[in-house]
Amino acid sequence: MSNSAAQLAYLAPELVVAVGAVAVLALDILLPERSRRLLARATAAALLASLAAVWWLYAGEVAGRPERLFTGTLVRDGYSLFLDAVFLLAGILGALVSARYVDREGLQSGEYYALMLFAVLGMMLMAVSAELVTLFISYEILSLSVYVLSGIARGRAESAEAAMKYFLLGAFSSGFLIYGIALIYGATGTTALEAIGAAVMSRGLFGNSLLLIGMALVTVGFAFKVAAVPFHGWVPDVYQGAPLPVTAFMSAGVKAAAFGALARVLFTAFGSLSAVWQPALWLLALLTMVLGNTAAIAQTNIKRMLAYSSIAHAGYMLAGVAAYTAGDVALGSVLYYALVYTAMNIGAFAVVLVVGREGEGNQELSDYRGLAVRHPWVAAGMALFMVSLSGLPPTAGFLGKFYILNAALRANLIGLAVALVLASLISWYYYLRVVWLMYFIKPGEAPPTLSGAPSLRLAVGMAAVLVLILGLWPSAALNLAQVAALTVTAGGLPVIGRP
Amino acid sequence: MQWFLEIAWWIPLVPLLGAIANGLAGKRLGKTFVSTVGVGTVAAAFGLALGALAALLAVPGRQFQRDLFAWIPLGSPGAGGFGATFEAPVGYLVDPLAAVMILVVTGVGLLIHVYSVGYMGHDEGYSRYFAYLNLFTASMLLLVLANNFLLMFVGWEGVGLCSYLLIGFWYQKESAAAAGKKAFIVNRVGDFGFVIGMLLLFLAFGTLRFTEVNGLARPLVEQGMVTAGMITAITLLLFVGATGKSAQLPLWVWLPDAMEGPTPVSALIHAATMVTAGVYMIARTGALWALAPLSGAVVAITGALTALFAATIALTQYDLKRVLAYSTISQLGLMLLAAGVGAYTAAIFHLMTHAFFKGLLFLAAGSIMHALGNRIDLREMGQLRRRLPQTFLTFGVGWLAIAGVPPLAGFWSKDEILAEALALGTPYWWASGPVLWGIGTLASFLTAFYMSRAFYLAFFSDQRLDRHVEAHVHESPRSMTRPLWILAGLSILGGAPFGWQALGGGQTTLGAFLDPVWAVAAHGAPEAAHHAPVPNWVLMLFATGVAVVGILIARAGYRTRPFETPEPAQRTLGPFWAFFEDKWHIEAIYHAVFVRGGTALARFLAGPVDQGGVDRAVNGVAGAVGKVGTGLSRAQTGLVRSYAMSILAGAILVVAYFAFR
Amino acid sequence: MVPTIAYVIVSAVLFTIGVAGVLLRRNALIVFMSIELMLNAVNLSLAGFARQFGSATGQVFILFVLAVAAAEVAVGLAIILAVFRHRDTVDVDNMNLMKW
Amino acid sequence: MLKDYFPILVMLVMAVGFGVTMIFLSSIAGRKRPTATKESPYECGSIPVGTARIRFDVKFYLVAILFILFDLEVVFLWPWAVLFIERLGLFGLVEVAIFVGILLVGFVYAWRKGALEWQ
Repeated sequence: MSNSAAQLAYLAPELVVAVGAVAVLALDILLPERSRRLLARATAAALLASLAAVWWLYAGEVAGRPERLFTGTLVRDGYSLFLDAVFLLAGILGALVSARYVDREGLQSGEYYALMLFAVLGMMLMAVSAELVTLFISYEILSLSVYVLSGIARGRAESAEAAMKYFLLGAFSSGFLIYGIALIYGATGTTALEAIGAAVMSRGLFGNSLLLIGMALVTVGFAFKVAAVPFHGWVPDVYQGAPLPVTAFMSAGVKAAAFGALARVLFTAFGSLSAVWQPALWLLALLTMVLGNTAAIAQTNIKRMLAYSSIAHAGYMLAGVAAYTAGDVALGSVLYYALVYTAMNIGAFAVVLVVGREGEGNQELSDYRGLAVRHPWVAAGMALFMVSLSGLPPTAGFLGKFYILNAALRANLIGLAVALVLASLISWYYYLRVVWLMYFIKPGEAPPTLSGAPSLRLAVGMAAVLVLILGLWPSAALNLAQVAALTVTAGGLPVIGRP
Repeated sequence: MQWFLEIAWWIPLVPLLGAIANGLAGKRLGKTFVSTVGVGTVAAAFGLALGALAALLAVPGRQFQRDLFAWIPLGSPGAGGFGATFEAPVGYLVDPLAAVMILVVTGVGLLIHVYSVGYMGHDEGYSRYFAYLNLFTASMLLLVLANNFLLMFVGWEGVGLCSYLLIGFWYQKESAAAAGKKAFIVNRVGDFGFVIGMLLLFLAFGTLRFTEVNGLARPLVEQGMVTAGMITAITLLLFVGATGKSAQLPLWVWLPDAMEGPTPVSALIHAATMVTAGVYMIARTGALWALAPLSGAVVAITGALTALFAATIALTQYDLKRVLAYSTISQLGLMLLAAGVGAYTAAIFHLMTHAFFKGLLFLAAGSIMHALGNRIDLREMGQLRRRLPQTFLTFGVGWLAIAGVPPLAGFWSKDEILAEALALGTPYWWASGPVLWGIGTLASFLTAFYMSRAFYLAFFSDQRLDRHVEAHVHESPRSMTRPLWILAGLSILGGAPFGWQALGGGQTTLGAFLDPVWAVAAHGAPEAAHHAPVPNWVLMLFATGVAVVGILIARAGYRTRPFETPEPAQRTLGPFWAFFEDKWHIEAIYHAVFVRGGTALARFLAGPVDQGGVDRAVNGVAGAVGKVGTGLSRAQTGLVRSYAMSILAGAILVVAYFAFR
Repeated sequence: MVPTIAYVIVSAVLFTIGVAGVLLRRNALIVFMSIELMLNAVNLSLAGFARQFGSATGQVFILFVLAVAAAEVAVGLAIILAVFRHRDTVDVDNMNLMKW
Repeated sequence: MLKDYFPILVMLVMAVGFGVTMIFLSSIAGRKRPTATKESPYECGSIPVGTARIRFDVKFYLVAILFILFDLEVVFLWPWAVLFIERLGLFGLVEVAIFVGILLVGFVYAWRKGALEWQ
């Protein structure tokens, strides 16, 4: 056990966030009322420190060779490092967009930031989990945190209702997930992903109904979290009801975490059963992107529109996972898309926050009329995010979609690729309608005054720069994604635990 | 000299920097700054383009390709189903074709920027305007310099974006906003074709680089790696993209409405440059089209029919800018006709001269609008030659050039198109040489007629100006007239030096410069049967005769007579006039099929749904999708139990599928 | 010795009862209790499997599930209370402030 | 196999039978003279106040929530205790100290936030 302490070094990013979360709680009771603003800074500092730790591990070339920790319950590899970076980005942007909002709406800042950190911690642990029990616990750390976060604006009935819907449905679906895990355990006698994969192969469990049902239920559990149709019902209501910064944070972070875990489970444990799950994901992806995009067109509330849009993007990413046969190209495209989506979606929400008023006001599409005239910068940012979300060049969204298309084509999913293009065409209508409203329509009677918190502007700026960089010079990020994907697909993990 | 090619990537970058500077800081730094940056960057790009051309002449093989950085490095070695790893670089390709294009874009663009300084001088959105215009220039240059499809698509969407922004520039006007929207939606149809075509191309070739696509096309088809049907499918899909951008049948509807934008924009984007992107794209991938005769024939006949169709509409219009818009559609049809039969040099030649004279005509029309306080209706003009002498003279030059009167620029290029169409034709009877030539000639005749009609109605005829307007009529400032004169000079001289050899049937100067582009690409192709059934000078004489007759008929009807309705052409054409004026009922048909049909479909799909609450533009198919969306989101009852039910149903289906597959 | 399949069947039945409860009951608290029933059904099958394999994994898993369930109780009760304060009811069919 | 369960079945039958019989016998044998005291709910001998169907004060929930949480976390101490001597050693001690420390932070947090105050 002496090397247990040494193994902790590999978990530096996670530990930093965990310590940060506890520290924020402690600070909340230690600090006097008026210096609560420090909590936002402490949160950002913890996340930045964690990002530095990720960087440190990258520099130590941990990315290329997976390191199994604590008897194989956790694995530190390029995959988890890349995802950690995505979650931390979501966390940092989320903390930045929260600062002013939390003050203005009078939310409990201690709980708020601590829960945000716990949510990030849950995501990061999901990414490093190499075993289903750990994965389930991480999933619940994340879930419980975001349930509370979405209901933290206790003064608003919508927020409470959102939390309740999210909670009841989330607990319901995590029941499926855990039941699936139990059945998989029953079929293979292990919960370690690698060992499950090995057991399937060595014992020929291809037709074992316990295993297949278990796999189906686990897929359902994650499909709920990624908001795939028909498990998407909660998304519009929760995204609309939750406090705006929370929506921004979870729309990107939770989705990325769920995709990271889903892909790792399917690729590592059930790669040999891909013939079973691939067609199912194919269909889910199709339904998700079509329904998400068509329903988004009918929305008049921008939060709700972005909620449906996030469903659609889940469909695109599902297409990437469904392209399993393309191997690391498929997984890499999903990872890259997760990064891109985090930047552009939180960016878009940040602009919604800039435009928004107290008590979730100013969130109708009509509030964006003529924005370009009075606030060219803000409008330019929003236009950039909308263009990126719609997948037009030269933005990051275009490349992200392009890579997924590439993966789908390589996996010979031509029908899905065409559907993806068609679905994006539909999406252009509602994304660019926002651009349209901002640039081509006369402003309404009451000109929107913007809340100009510097942290909010910083978040918009950061997201915009990222969207451009990831669109124009994607090579670096793309290579990282590719390496990350390879650590999972190239069998970087030798079999551990009982075969 | 080589140095100019090394730094050719600055050509789009400089206007882009100008766009950023103007967009972000223009409002604060004042008009002088905006004008200096706006015009200066385009001038710099023009200088760089000239340098690049000079350098290119010294390069053996006349082709220079450079990858700046690996934009999209893709694929892991050995993985994937296509054998090849794929990469899309950010890189540029300078060859004679690209050189001609960048010169046209920066040259004409520069003049129009200068003109805009005067024309837009009093507009509130001055800096916004120049930011958009610079951004457009940058995107267009990216489009023509890109060395692969993907990067070209970036430019393709970029020019589209700027086009919508500029059509809707005066968004306070409902009609301008609606026009931008229309352009947007129609172009999406074209983009869909383009994207799918690009995907198929990638599937078939494993690369999107122009040089590789052109080089691989014939070997791959000959080895049976790619079927001819695939090539036909790819080219037809790409052509769908071209019809959108170049406003051809059946997607032409957006261009006339695009005239809602400022006039210099119409000149630059909707006449001289962007709309020719479709022609350029076809020329760029010539080797593909050489393998798909059916696609070529479709392009040629579409172009020819569009040319005729748009010309008939043009002759019924009263809005001078709309006359020019339909004329643009018609001329673009001629270019595509040439591209379809494989006469790329002729197509590019006409693209170039058209940029000169159509740019000139639009700017002159803008000058008229400027003088008349934004009035553009031919019925409210007349006798303007005395009040606007410079505009009159320059417009006159443009008129003669487009009508095809020798030795002006338009004559040479139009004649070359018609001669090549007759000589080359396509293997299909419905697009054979004589058919194409006949339709093209008829369109040319109509062009001569309707342009003369517009010219005489504006500058001769009787004086029909509004009393209040009349008092303020003034010639435009020098920043506007100077570009007019330069373009007039180009319209006179810009054709003969490049195409005079056609007189004797020999290879033209431009041909000698451009032809190698396609010679390399079509290497190994069977020599096209280039037989001239009729000596070229006979055709030229005939074409001149057609133009002159057209002009003379219009002169008889409109020059001296006071204007009255029904006007002479209307009396002659009888019921046809109304038919043409209503755009052959096509827009009505579109409206019935897509807008009303879409709405009906939506009603059917969405069922008894209340109409209130949702502020939704019922815009044809988009509206239909919107209705479907509304219908779908009605399933979003907000009730936890229904969501749980949906989750359970999904779970049961997934489990059932996994377990009992 | 009871065969493992018996545990699995009973646990499946319990799970189904839980699912049915979620779908059929309107009181949020009872819906929540049904979810807890689902979790405990899982625990039963875990216990069965753990006994079959003689491994500790399943038992440890049960402990974790219990802990998670407790945390869910805490969070769930707090959320349901928050809703009750706004709406004076915990009927889930009344929770439709947001829809479409 | 089912034979193993026979005693349980017997036990079940006896338990149910006894209960049913007793209730049945008392209902036919006993005299019914209800008074207010007899009708009132039985609460461990103390006198019930008001109706049983009242809304409980939120404070009860709060305490219950806290109780459940801290009660259940103890579950994790048990496997640790079982393995502590043989397997875990000093590292295990540090680990559990951290675990309890985190719980402590939570406890102090709840305390300082006033969750334990009855007012």
